[in-house]
Amino acid sequence: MAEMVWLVPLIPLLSSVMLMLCSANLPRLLIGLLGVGSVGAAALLTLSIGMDFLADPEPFQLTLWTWMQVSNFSPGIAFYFDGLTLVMMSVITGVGFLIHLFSTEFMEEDASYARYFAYLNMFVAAMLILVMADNLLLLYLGWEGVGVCSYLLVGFWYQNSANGQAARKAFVVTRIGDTAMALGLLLLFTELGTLDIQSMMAVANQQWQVGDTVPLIACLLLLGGAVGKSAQLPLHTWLPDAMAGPTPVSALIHAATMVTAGVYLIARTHDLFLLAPISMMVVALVGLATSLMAAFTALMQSDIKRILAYSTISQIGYMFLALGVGAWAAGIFHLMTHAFFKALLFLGSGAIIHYLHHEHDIFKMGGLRTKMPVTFWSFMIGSAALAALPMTSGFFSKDQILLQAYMMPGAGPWLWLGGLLGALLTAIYSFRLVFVVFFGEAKTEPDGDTGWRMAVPLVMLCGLAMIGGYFIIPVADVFPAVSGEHPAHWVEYVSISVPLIGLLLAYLIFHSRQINMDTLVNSSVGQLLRRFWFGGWGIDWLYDRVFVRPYYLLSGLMKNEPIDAIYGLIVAVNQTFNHWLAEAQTGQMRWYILSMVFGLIVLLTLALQIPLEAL
Amino acid sequence: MLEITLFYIAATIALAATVLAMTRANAIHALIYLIVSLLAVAVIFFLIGAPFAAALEIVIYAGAIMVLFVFVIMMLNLGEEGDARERGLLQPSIWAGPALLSFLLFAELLYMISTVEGPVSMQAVSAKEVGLALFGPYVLAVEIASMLLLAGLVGSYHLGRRYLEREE
Amino acid sequence: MVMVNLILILLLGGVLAMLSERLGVNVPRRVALAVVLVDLGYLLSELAGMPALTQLQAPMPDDPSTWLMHFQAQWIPAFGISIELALDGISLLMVLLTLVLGAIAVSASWTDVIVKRGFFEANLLWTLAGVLGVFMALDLFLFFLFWEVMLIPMYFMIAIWGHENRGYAAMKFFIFTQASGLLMLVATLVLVAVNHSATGQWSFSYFDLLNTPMAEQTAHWLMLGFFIAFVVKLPAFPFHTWLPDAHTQAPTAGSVILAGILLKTGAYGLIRFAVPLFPEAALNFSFTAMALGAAGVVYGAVLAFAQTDFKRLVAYSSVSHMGFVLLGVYAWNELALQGAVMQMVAHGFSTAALFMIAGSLQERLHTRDMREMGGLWQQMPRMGAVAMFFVVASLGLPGLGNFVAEFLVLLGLFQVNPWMTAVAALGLITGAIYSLILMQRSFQGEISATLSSKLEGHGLADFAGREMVTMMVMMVALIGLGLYPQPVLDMAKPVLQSLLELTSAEMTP
Amino acid sequence: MEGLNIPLNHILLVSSLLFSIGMLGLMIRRNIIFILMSLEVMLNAAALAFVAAGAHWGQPDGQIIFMLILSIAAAEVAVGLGLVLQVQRRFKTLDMDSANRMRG
Repeated sequence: MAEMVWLVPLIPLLSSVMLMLCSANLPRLLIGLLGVGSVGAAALLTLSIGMDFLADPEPFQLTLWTWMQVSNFSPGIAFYFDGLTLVMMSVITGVGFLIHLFSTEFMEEDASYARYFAYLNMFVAAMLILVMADNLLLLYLGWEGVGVCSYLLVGFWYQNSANGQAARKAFVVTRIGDTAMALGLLLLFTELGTLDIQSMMAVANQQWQVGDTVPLIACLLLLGGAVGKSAQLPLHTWLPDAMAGPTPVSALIHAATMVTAGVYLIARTHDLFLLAPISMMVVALVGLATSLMAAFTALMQSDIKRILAYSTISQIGYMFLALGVGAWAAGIFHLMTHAFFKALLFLGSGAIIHYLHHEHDIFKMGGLRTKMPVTFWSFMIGSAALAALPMTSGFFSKDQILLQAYMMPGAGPWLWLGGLLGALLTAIYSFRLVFVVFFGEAKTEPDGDTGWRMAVPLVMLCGLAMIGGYFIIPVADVFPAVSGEHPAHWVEYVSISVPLIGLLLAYLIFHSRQINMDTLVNSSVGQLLRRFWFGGWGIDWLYDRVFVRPYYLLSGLMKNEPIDAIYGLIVAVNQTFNHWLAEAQTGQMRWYILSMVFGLIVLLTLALQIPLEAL
Repeated sequence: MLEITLFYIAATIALAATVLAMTRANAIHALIYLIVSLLAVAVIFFLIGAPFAAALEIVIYAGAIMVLFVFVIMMLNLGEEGDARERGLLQPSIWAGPALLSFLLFAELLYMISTVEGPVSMQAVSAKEVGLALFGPYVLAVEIASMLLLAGLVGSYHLGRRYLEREE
Repeated sequence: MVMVNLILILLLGGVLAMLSERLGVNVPRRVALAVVLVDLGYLLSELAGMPALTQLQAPMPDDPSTWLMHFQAQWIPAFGISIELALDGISLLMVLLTLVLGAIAVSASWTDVIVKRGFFEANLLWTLAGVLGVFMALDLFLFFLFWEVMLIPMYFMIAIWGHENRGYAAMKFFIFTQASGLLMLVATLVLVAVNHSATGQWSFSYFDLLNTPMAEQTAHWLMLGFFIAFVVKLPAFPFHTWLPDAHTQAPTAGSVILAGILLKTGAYGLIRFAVPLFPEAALNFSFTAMALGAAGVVYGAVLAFAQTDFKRLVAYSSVSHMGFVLLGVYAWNELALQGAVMQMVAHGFSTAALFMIAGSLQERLHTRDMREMGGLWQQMPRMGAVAMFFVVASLGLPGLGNFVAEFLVLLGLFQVNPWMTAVAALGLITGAIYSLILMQRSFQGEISATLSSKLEGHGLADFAGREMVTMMVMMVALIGLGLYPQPVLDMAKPVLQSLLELTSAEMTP
Repeated sequence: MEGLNIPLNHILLVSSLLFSIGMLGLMIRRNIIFILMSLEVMLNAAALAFVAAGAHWGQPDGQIIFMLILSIAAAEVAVGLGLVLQVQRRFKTLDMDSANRMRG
């Protein structure tokens, strides 16, 4: 079964190509079947391969062909399969399948039904290649592939140029990170002579000592790629805008899978990061800072998808924190649970948006609890998991992260404290969303509740979000074991209680309104903070001023080719001489004769001055 | 002594006639003076022992070429107003500058020939000698001259024919 | 003789195409297509009898028999000028690219050219003949001859069938390339003279001139002569300013040939002549050359972004892409050189396709101004999808040929100069910016008011069969190059290795 | 007769004077007929110098060059007068300055 692993990305890819080639000629049912079925098949295949693997957990490598062979550079189109790969593949195909199914209803009335599934299938294929790649170059292929698919899907409704803008922003910002990553690849190959992840890490361990500079630079460059793709500081600005795409796309790409690629990359190359402790610290700090920044921002948003987008950024920040403190398995675990509950939340919001005529503003919603029960319960469960209320999946993963952060020697308790603050904020903003949207007075009338193709994925994801915490991910062999002393029990109690406090606060502020925030919000400081946080800490504004506008200005200034001015100068000099000489051409015979005689006289005079002997 | 006297007379006539030719307003008058000038030069040729050249000067230059001029001038039928216009153009403001240039050139030529010494030989170079040299070492020059004349023939025919055709 | 025939078929085919106009206005294009295909078929049939192309012998500079093909005939023996043609892996690659793109160019001009069709196709074929000559000539005099031969028909193509500002563009193109060509001629003559004074023999043969001993200063200036001639053609910053005008004003087929093939003659010249003839001087100069390359990468990308003219944008993207070639050549190691060769091939396809799309748009909308486009995907989904493919190819999406090329160049360059690599890598970002803005301005967004008023409710014709076939050829080629570039790499490998060996002896101090 | 021969430089003096006068005429006249005449004068002056030099050395070469000059003059006059006709037809004048269309 294992050697069939190459089929997993191939099936969606083929389906995508087929959908592209004969998009105009297929009935909708067939398009849906093809789109959903291919991912379903991939999921089943993954399941059966996974079963085999769990029975005999031996990592294996499969080379299809040598991609290119130049001098000593010979990356292959090759896959590597271990527990980490399995987790990622399961998430991608499993959650991917559910989201595809959901999409068949969500996109039902869209004119470009086939194009949508073609892109979505291609995305799944690229993402699978990313996680299955045996070498960093193939990983980079998947990495860029998902980027392009993300671009295509964010700008799916291309007629609106704002969507195109968002799509381009998403691509270009991640591309900045990707370029750093590409440089990292170049450095790694130059230093280590290979890009095959396993052998590269082996060579690295031999060649480098902990704390060397070169691995630090390499890790920071890889981290550049990771923060770009995973929307972490300072390259996170694209993700909220990327919500312009269809909501299932946001669920799949911008919550469950693609944005966690950075986490996967770091986890995959963890040996390198272990060689550079400073880079680990940077990862942790980036994660924590992002997580807090995004949580504050999420608290202020009114667009349902933007809240979820910032929440995603924040949660990935948690994963980075986990990676940074060396809690590799916890990070990946959180990646998985997050995929469940965030996909659930996004799909739920998709259902709301779908049945509320593309309404995004949560303050124009309200009281949907009775009208959309399936969605309501999805949101309840999803938010509970997001807030890490006890016994939900998010609880287990986040708890692990916080504990292991605490265990980190040195800065551990501080990181833990930051994480706790983040957890508190998470609970507040997630339940703020629930209370505002589903409770209170009804402001709009939905067209009904979800049909079965929406309900089934929601229910299944509800289940996963509830029980996902009990899964045991088979990554024990992939990562080094966590060492360190288990902290005192009070740490655990605090970790558990903080989300509950957050829930309570949200209840008091946004539902029962026993805590009145109006005076605080309306004070000048409050207003200022509000605007500041609402705008995502002004980072977009800053980038716009520092990068975007100068680039526009620069290119606008240079549009008409400054270099040509140099050649223009040569031309001008020639033309001037030409003009002067042309003046002599009066067209009057006498003038010509006169000048000839004059020239003759000059020549004769010169000739007579020079003695014959000298010639 | 006689030759020398004759030479100076002929030279004076040639120069005077040329000056007059250049300054006439009427083309036919000018042409007559020019013929006189050419005849005077023919006399000089004869005096310096080039009788063949003198004959050619009279026959071809003063005869054929100048007659060509006469024909054309008559064909164009230039009237009195043309003369008046030409006269008006002969102002000092127009000829002062060119005259200066011409004088300068003349001065330089003078400077160059001032070093030349000696008389011309009295021994006449006969037509036979000229003929022998012409069809001996200079035969290529004859060919070139013939080509040139042919080209002139064709060219003038072409230009003249179009003139006549259009006139019809 | 095969090589002579290849050129002759095109030259005579040109005459035939010109004459065939008397049989009907649509005949020349068929004749031209047939001629190119016959030429290609002839070459392939000859190659079928050769050893496998992926396992070529390394062509030794001192032994013509190690080359895939070699042909020599006396021409002007007094000066050691002969008709010497030879084919090795790289030239063969370029020749194949030329013929394939030649056929594509004929297809691009299928409905585009209206007046003097016969003469147009003739010019096209003659340009191709000149290019083939450039890629095969090993006698420097002959090389120069072909260098000029490809220039003049191209000049006509721009000057006669170009767009609104064709006169200016054609003249600019001509002066730039001609002036630089003369520089090369001077350098060639001096080189031959130097060789003569060293060996006492007149020879223009590449093989004889390779190891000419000369003073460092002389070598430097001669190398500069060749370098400038080739980088003007490439074109590299700051000699590129003819290109945006020429590409924009040329008819579609002209743009395809210019961008797809003619630019590659510059790169080929650098690899074949400029560096191997003066290895030491080239090494000393390599930093400057690479700096120009990196500057070109970024500069071209920034300017491409600013353009509102579809073709002009693509033209500047060529400047940017060719910067990678320059970087690859002067990094002068196997990785980078392979990348440069790969870039030549891949860029040939991707840019040719983009120019064809531009041509199709011009044909349908009568404008190239992207401010008057927008939302075309809706009207022409097939063209939109195709454009998207080539746009992402041009921004270097892995899995397509351009990525392999750029990555190999960067990889080779990194080993020589990491900082330069970082600058060049900026091209990846800026490349994404201009590529996507191209897509946005033309195919996405809303249909512009001018366009919708122009259309008055009429639809636009989407890509039809002929265009789709042409595009498919290029798409398949790019995917093939991107996922399995090995055949191309293998063809170039022995040549590059022998060039590296040749120069390494002299480069090591 | 010895010692009474005409001095060569006197002939050359005449020749240069003729040449200068011819040139002056060339420069000051605008009528094409006069321009052609001036040219004839100049050619003639040159011919005189050649013949004189030939006579000085007692060689026929000077006269041969004279004959060549003669044929040049003939050809030139033939073409020149043909042009005169054309100019007259086109511009209805013989003024050279009216035919200055070639102005650069």
